[in-house]
Amino acid sequence: MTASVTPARPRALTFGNVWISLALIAVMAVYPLLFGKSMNFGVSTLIFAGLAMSWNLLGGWAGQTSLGHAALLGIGAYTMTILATPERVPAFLGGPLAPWWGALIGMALAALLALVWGSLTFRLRGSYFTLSTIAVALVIRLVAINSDWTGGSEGLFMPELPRFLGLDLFDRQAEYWLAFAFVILTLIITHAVRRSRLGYALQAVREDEDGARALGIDPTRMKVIAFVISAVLTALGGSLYAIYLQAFEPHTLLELPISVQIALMAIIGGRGSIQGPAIGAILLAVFGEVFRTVFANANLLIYGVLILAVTLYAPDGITGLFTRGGRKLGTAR
Amino acid sequence: MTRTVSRSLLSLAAALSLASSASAQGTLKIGAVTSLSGRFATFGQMQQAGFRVAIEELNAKGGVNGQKLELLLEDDASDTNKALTAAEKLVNQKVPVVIGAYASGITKPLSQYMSRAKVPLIVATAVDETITKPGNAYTFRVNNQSSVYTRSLIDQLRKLAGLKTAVVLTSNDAFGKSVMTDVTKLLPAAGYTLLGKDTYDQGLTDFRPILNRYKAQNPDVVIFASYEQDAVALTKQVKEVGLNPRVMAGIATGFALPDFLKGSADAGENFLVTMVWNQDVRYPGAQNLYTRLKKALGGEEPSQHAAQSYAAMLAAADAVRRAGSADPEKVRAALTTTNLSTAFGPVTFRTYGGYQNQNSVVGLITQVQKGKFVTVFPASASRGKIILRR
Amino acid sequence: MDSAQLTAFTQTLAQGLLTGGLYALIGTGLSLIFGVMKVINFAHGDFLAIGMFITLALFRAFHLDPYLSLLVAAPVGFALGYAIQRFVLARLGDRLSEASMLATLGLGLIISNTLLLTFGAQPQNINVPYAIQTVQLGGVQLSIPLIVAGLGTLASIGGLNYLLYRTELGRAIRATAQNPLGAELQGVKTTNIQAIVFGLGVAFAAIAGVLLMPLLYAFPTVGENYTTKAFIVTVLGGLGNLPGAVVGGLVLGGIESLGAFYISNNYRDAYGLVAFLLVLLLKPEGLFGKTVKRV
Amino acid sequence: MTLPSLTPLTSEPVHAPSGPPLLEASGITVRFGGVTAVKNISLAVRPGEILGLIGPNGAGKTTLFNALTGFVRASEGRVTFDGRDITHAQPQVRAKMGMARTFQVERPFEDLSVLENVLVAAFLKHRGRAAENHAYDVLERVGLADRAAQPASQLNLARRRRLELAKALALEPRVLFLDESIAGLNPPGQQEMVALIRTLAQSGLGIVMVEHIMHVIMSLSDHVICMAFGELLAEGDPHDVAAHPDVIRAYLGDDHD
Repeated sequence: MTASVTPARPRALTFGNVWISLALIAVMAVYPLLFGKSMNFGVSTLIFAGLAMSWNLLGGWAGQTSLGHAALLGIGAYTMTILATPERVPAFLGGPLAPWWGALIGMALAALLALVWGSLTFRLRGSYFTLSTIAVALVIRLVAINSDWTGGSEGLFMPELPRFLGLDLFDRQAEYWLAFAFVILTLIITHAVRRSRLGYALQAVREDEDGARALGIDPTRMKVIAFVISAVLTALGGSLYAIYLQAFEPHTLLELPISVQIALMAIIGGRGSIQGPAIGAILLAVFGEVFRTVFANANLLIYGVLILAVTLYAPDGITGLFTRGGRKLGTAR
Repeated sequence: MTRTVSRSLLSLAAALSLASSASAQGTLKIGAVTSLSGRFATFGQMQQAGFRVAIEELNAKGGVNGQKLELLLEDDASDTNKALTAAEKLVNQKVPVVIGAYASGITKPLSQYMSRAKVPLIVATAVDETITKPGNAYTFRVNNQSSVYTRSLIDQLRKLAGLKTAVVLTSNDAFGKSVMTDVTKLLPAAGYTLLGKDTYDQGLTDFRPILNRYKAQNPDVVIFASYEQDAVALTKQVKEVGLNPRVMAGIATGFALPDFLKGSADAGENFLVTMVWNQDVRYPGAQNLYTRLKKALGGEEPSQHAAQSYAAMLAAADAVRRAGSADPEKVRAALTTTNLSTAFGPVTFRTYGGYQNQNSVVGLITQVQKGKFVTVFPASASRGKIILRR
Repeated sequence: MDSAQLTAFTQTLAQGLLTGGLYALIGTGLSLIFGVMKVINFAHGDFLAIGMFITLALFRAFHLDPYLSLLVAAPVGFALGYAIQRFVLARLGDRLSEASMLATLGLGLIISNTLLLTFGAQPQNINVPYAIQTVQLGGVQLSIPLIVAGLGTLASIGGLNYLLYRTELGRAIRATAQNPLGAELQGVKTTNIQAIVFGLGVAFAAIAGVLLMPLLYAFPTVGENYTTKAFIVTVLGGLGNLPGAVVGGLVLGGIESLGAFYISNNYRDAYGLVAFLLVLLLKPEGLFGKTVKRV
Repeated sequence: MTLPSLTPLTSEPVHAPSGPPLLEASGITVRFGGVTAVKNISLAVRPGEILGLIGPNGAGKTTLFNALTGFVRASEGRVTFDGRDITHAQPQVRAKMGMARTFQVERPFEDLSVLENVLVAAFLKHRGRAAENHAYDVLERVGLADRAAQPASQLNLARRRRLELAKALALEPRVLFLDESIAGLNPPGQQEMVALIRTLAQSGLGIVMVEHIMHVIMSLSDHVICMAFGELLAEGDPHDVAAHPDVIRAYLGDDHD
């Protein structure tokens, strides 16, 4: 039964389509040159592109649709800001922490929350998990509104921050390149997951949990790992967003529409491809801006029609349209 | 699919790119950001009416420095990110000053951005204390901070004899929180004991349990500060559960809306409502402004937000006139020395009591008498006397 | 003193149960749709808003009493739901349960913004004399619209039960819920049944809208909060379990009302949310649901 | 690809099993509510031994199979593997210990390629490129190497069966559970599968097979268990069991029914 010559072994373990990522990075690098004056639009679009990519590690790869990522975004934002504010930082830390330490601690807290939240709720199938994410995020929102150490419903103001590697954190150009690095980080991690044991285990779990368990894969553990990575990156995005806004409150940062926006960007962009979420975020930001100026009052109406159209006619999202053979990432069956 | 994507990228480029600079084209452009769609659309449209009436009035008198005024109004769709993008677009169009936004949650990040962009921002409606306390050099506020409402109410309550107990229910947003902090701090000093204090979350519509508790406590005074859309439901349920204190008070937002009178009908009778402007207030030109605002709203009753936005536009134009140029830095300097009297009342930006560039607005107290808001306090602006409910 | 406390308790509980009745009505609609088609309708609250605005429009135009506009709102709601399922959601084919979340989110945005463009943004409300009248029931003071809402809920849920368990259509619906393929083999046109069920679900939301109109303002995004409440109610009762949704609604109404009265109103929504989470984690099939296969 | 040479079906057992039993199950009973699907079945598998599990449809073979592989909870009885109690262990734990199974109804990961399907299993014990090479080796053993890049959804029945086997083998198990991996194949396909199973047993793998095709069971099994209505009917050497009157009646029914 031995074949005469060993056939060429096409590699499965590739980093996935790297060319699209490079093109995306090129576009993001060129933006400041063309639209140097429109940095607000640039920074917020990149931050949300990174958030959509982070969301997709759980939503696309593990097939667990979360509508509670605003809470993880909030943990990143609140932790960094509280630890950087002299009056709010806990006494035992002896003085405000630099934003990068604050961000790291925020990421750790988000990881801890994802660990507990995930291991409790991943026993639940599909829509039950989504509903639990809505509830957990709303409880976190209520805590933020009603407690003083989070600034209550008045929220927080960003104190003066030390320079990061010589960059003034409040300069839009610096913020742009930080957000740019954030998107690249999420791209690199997604490519790495694509090539790793975790990536294949997640795809196996998403396709057929029992089939995966027969191959030695613990579905809940894999989903929790995906959730932790997703949470850590989302918290990092939250810290960046806090620096960009410089003032935020529960009613703007922790609401359900923010979680829905992050999820929609990834789904409309295409959960199947590695770069889909980032592309979706950028396109939706562009359409949002065009609709805002062109259609004024009706812009949210057009946004709704766009979402419905994509669901009906582009099941794999916008990127799915281009890569006809694109891998179909449905939710966990 | 790719064709439509590239076409919309082009129209984005047009939208984001530099329109000609503000002053070159013969009209003086004033920027404004408000919520014409989304959750706060009601108030965005009120602001739009106020801006338009002011622009018409100013252009009728020959505009500013020989140039007609043009309003560049951007809709932020009640979304923080869109507000920041809109403001940046206005800054790129070299507007000398920007007015907006409606809600405090959007205005705070906006004021931080505008101070970084070194272009003055005039706030017309957002009441959050922190906007001008500490605030920054580039943020000016025409409308009052939320504590003005509460302090003027408590000053009035202090004068009413024989009232000893009170309860307070507020929304759990920043506005509600600041009312709650002021009430719990100042009411005891005014000789009242606070029997109960509650906050409620957005979307709640059933207040009966709390009102039942208040009814059992039988307070002399009941104070409410609500989300915009809850004022009527709250008032109706007060009548329904039979809560009948000697004084009922509603603080601004939902209660100060003209719809409150229509919506609550006789349930709202002799409610005290705090606001900063009312059509019957004895400020020069107030009635005339009311009719013009009503016309601009197509017959809808204008709220105080329309009058506030009107005054903000006048202050912006006045500053540009005195600065003699559209340079944001000069306009900012001119704003600090503003001393204007308008149909909304006097406008001066002073730094006092921890606030910076804050217009000190007189808090009015009106009472719903026979289905109309009648100004009862302060005496200088009042048209009628307070009637106690029992 | 304790008799006063007793009446306060019964009054708060009664009002809580009546409000809970409305939660149940909305939750039943959502649960019915999920039970038969495994679809979570994220636009459910917006359909409620449609019910409110129909009532408002009829009141403004013909001065029609809100409760009479039930005769218009319910059929319009049903027709709308039927059309949406038949011509929009059905096109999702077997991806229905996966893609329904996204599709209904889009639908919700379309509905709330169409209402914004047609009716404007300001909160509107209708004044009917009985809006604030109350009736004394054994020392407990209850508002008439709230009682009518409770009766409306009983009537609707009773009607639904009659339909499901006493009629041919009802058997077809239950068959489609349990085993769509099996039902298809028995000659049940499941696409038709699914459209009817979605229509019924939307009609229930519209009815709740009509019953709420005398009590509240109507504004385009009023639906948002009711969608979350409907989620909580259906999960408490067990997704797809109709009697469960009714009890879930009453339980939620009671918890919120008593919690606000005795503890504090600050965390009012939290009581419902925590109960929701506990049930999800400990008994996902809901307090009364049939067992759900757990991993 | 050259057609594999046809190996004649010899009747003697493949390979004398050696060493202590690897997998031992004693008194396994499985009840679903009131129904007893499996009642008091015991068995043992030694390295290199092939254990045939036969019985008419509905005899409880697959339920027993699922109980041994952890997909169904055994109501009573005890299962040990390599001396350790795994009665209630999760399937993924058993897979890690060296138990692999195929499914009666193939369940490939539709959207992954053939190679990627096997790679998921290869990752149990290998990392990176080594895992890929291991997966390739297994594909070659089952004769699917040439279809490595093809999506699993495009394979025909025979190749899907081979993919199931390849995924199980990639776990490098010590005991292999085959759930009707030969039924439904055309004769050449059956020949190949039997030959493959034979070489696996010779390499020291313990195998538990559920199968309907009698001559396959007879030619491969060292030991046969026949079940009917959830209970043990007969056990022992394949030929004795085949001749056992109860077994015949269970399969062919009474001549005077």
